[in-house]
Amino acid sequence: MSQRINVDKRVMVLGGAPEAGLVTQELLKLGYFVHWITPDEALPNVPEDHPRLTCYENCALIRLDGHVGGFIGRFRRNGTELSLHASALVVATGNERYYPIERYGLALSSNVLTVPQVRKQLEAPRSTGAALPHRNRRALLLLDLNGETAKEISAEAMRLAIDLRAQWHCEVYVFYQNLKVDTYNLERLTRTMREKGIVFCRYSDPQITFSDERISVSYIEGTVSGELLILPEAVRPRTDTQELAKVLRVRVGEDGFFQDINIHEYRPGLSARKGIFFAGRCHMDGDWADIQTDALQAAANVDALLGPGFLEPEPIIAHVDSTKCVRCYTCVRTCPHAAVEMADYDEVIAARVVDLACRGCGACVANCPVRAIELIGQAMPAWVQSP
Amino acid sequence: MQKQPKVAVIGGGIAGLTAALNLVQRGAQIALLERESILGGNALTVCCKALEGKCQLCGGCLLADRLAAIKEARDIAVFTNTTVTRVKRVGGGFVLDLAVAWAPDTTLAVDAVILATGFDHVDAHTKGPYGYGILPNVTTGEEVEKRLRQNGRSAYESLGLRKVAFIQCVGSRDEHVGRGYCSQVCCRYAVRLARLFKSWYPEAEVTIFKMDIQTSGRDFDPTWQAAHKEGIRFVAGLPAVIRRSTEAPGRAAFIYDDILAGKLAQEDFDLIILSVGMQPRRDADRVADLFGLNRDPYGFFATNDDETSTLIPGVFVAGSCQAPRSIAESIAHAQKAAEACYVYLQERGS
Amino acid sequence: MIVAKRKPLAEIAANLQKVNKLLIVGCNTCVAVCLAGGEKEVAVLASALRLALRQTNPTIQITQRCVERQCEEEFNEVLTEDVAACDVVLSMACGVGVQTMAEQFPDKIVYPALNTSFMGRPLERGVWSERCAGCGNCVLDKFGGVCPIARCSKNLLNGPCGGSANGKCEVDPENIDCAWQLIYDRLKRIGQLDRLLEIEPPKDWSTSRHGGPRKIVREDMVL
Amino acid sequence: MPERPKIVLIGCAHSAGVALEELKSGAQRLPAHVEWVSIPCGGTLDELHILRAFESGAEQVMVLACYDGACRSVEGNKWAEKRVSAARALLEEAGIAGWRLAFHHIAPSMPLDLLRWIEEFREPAVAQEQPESSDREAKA
Repeated sequence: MSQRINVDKRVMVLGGAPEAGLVTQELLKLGYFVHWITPDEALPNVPEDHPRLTCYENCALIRLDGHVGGFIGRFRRNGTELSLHASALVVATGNERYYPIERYGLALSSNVLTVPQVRKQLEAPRSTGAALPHRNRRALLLLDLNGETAKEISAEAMRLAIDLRAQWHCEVYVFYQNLKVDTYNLERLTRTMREKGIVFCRYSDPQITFSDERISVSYIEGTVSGELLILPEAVRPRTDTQELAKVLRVRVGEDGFFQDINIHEYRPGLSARKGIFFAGRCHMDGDWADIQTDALQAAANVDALLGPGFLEPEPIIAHVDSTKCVRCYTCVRTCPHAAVEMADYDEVIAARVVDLACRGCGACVANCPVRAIELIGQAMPAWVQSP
Repeated sequence: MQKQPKVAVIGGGIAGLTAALNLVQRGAQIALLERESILGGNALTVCCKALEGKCQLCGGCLLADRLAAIKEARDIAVFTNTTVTRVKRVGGGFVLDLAVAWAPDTTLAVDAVILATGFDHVDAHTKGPYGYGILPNVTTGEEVEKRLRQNGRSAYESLGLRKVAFIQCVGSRDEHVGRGYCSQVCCRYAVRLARLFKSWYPEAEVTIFKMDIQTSGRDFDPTWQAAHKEGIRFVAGLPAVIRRSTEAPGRAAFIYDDILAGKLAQEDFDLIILSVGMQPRRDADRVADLFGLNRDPYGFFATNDDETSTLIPGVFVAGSCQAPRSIAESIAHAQKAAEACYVYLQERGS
Repeated sequence: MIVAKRKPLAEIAANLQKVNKLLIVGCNTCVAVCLAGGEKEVAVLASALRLALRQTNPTIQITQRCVERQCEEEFNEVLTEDVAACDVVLSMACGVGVQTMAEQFPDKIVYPALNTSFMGRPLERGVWSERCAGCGNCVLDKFGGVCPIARCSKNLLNGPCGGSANGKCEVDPENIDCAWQLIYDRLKRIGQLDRLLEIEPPKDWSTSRHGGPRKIVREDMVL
Repeated sequence: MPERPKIVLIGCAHSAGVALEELKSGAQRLPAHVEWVSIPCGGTLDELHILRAFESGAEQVMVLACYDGACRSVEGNKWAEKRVSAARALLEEAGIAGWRLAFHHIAPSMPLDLLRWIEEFREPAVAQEQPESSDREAKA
């Protein structure tokens, strides 16, 4: 009926987060050709010598042309430019972890450490002796200080507490305001912690004091002092998110993470632009199980779009009469789906709605000052045209 | 061309609809089986909680799109009022005997099955001391959603609400009743409903009695912060018993241990909303037996580490029959299950 | 481009109480691009006028037209019959277009529907800002590409006045940037701050409006 | 029964349209004096649709769009709200009282609210006698 366009099973995965690896592997499994590209130094867990996978490290997207079914990404890599083609694009750039010193108001030192710092010391080779000081210590794990601790980070901190208790025989006190248990097995984890003798202390306004080598934390029922204060890190959007969003013509939410088209809990993973998907931490907050789910559903979304091998326009789409267009750019600036662009028709330059990218919302139609755009497939009552 | 794979999706709630739509887009043929007379499942009773023109992201309306899409989709056969009575493994696939009201002795041969049978709300009667079903002022989150869905804002207009309480973790995080898990959705709906009540009845005092408010999810922290600003009170402490108030017989009262304040307190309320959690569907044992699945210690369908595939090749689970999930999370999980199922079909076909 | 805005409906309607046949003519050039007088605005105005006049002049007949560029007589020739058939022309072009219509159809009453405001550019969708005052003697080379005539409330040529604070102009600190702040920032950026050491002599305004209505004749184009 | 003044409902098919379908499939019906105009998204709404509805004899026009954050095209509902304000300004200039044009946010799960809004949609003087029904979101 309508014009079908055959599309390649070729996808770009942007970003070097672990979830990008999951998306890549899943797409390869489904028979896709994947360009896996990251601006970072290296990619994690690259499958070896896969015939349908090409990897690009240190490779930054500088421009994106085309639309769903035919994106052309222009990248800069080691001073040279390269172009890559793909039918769809998955953004899985991850987030950034940091030590929120302003929020916590506590400087790190030899006995004030972050969760990953302690983890790293525990996992250091035995010969370095990095883990030794932690044996038989009294460790104070302080969650939710001046704000909420994210779920994934909370879960990591809790697992660290168990290891400190079980393997290094520490006395562990967990100070918290709202314990994060809303992943299926986390409540069980807190049970395990209690069984192993980890003490939970709820606080509302903690006083943290340092004297000699000891640190004291006050909570509702009293004060505990110990030799080690452990603080979780926090997450924030990667610094390149805004810039990347501008190139991709997708949206960033108020909190600086990528914004799904429908912000219902940020899980469906569709960007406002057709053919661009978000996966994992760059658009969501959750623990690793949630992130895995999200990555696989991104692959499922891609395959639902490209799997049939062709794309066709939606039943209602906008269409520009190029002879009426006055090139005011209002539609280009209005389209929430980045589906309108200035195009070179045979004789004139005018706005063009890309059929496959249009979602038929009609914002361009209503805003066009010269009524050069109509919504094909949409019937209005006769009185709208002539009173 | 490869032959079109056939998949039975059992359960027509948000997860089943999502999985069916994803697979049908990828060329599978779907039989969607629903035990009730209409599709939609538990999400049908979720009310809109939008506040001052702004969506509160409860996900309730995500159902509508999918119901509309199912109507238009080719290659999805919908069987309502249908249950599976017997499952036979034939070749690599399954033959399901169906009890269909309008077509007796129906059998269905499929290559794979996705179970999306959903959950039951915890029955608040089982929490006897809370007086649900006895005290007229004690209701559940599920009921409030239903009433708001039915009657909109007018549902509680006539009560003259001055004091409203939400009691969290009713039937969740309680190993003694075999539910040592967080139901994940109750904090979210309670805080959203609390804000809604507060916006409608600004004079009323709205209090949430809780253990730990679950603030995860990118959108939820702002919601929670806003709730504080709007004057919703959070008290760390749950009541043991709810009874009729001695001072005002029209109200219900309880004593609670305010942990943060370190004292016992008693208060009267016009409306007490029990934030009931999720539990495995009442027929989960029967369905597990039919397909030969294990169940986890709490009764949800047990899966492999990927949370979607099961010990039985070709049987996948989606949504909150596997673990408690919100609407958006059920959608994500159902997509993942569809993905696993599709990869399975591909590998088997080749 | 020329930026304009529709007049209040009441002001437009006041002139049309006795009119039987009205011709509304939009223009597809500047005023269409600044969303004031294109086909859409013509239709909206026609509809709003019919509603506004439904009590006092319910039989008014409104014809809607749009031309490519109302300030060119040739483009307006397609309107000849419509103009002949109407009592009044309501022009949704800039002031130039309105006068072109009035000159081209000397027997016809022509009313403006827009207030023509300035020459400017869109800062974003729906926001336009003045950039050129048409002074007839461009000085942008000296000021880093920021015009002190069009963008300084006082047209100052030798630095800011005392009303410049935090980069904003005292005339409307919310909405107007101090042009001299912009000039300084820009010159600094392009390494031409030394240009500010030159003292500008009083400007000769004869090339501007002070010399009376202006006309440009390009001799090689006139035979 | 005297004929009631015509109301034109213009609404997003994803939210208002679904709510309306639910109304029709239930025991409730859309009253006969109501004309429904479905648009694919609030973004499609043009001031002209509203003005022409009044020109064609509607006494009241109600625009329905999704809640902020629930629009499938990100901000179609905001466009609709803007268009309604613009149209209301024009209508008031043209001597048509602003209350004749209402705007509501709606979710698919709100069919009965929709019915209530239609029932309550009348001159404010009448509405003021029932103080409970003043939750109209339309801004003056």
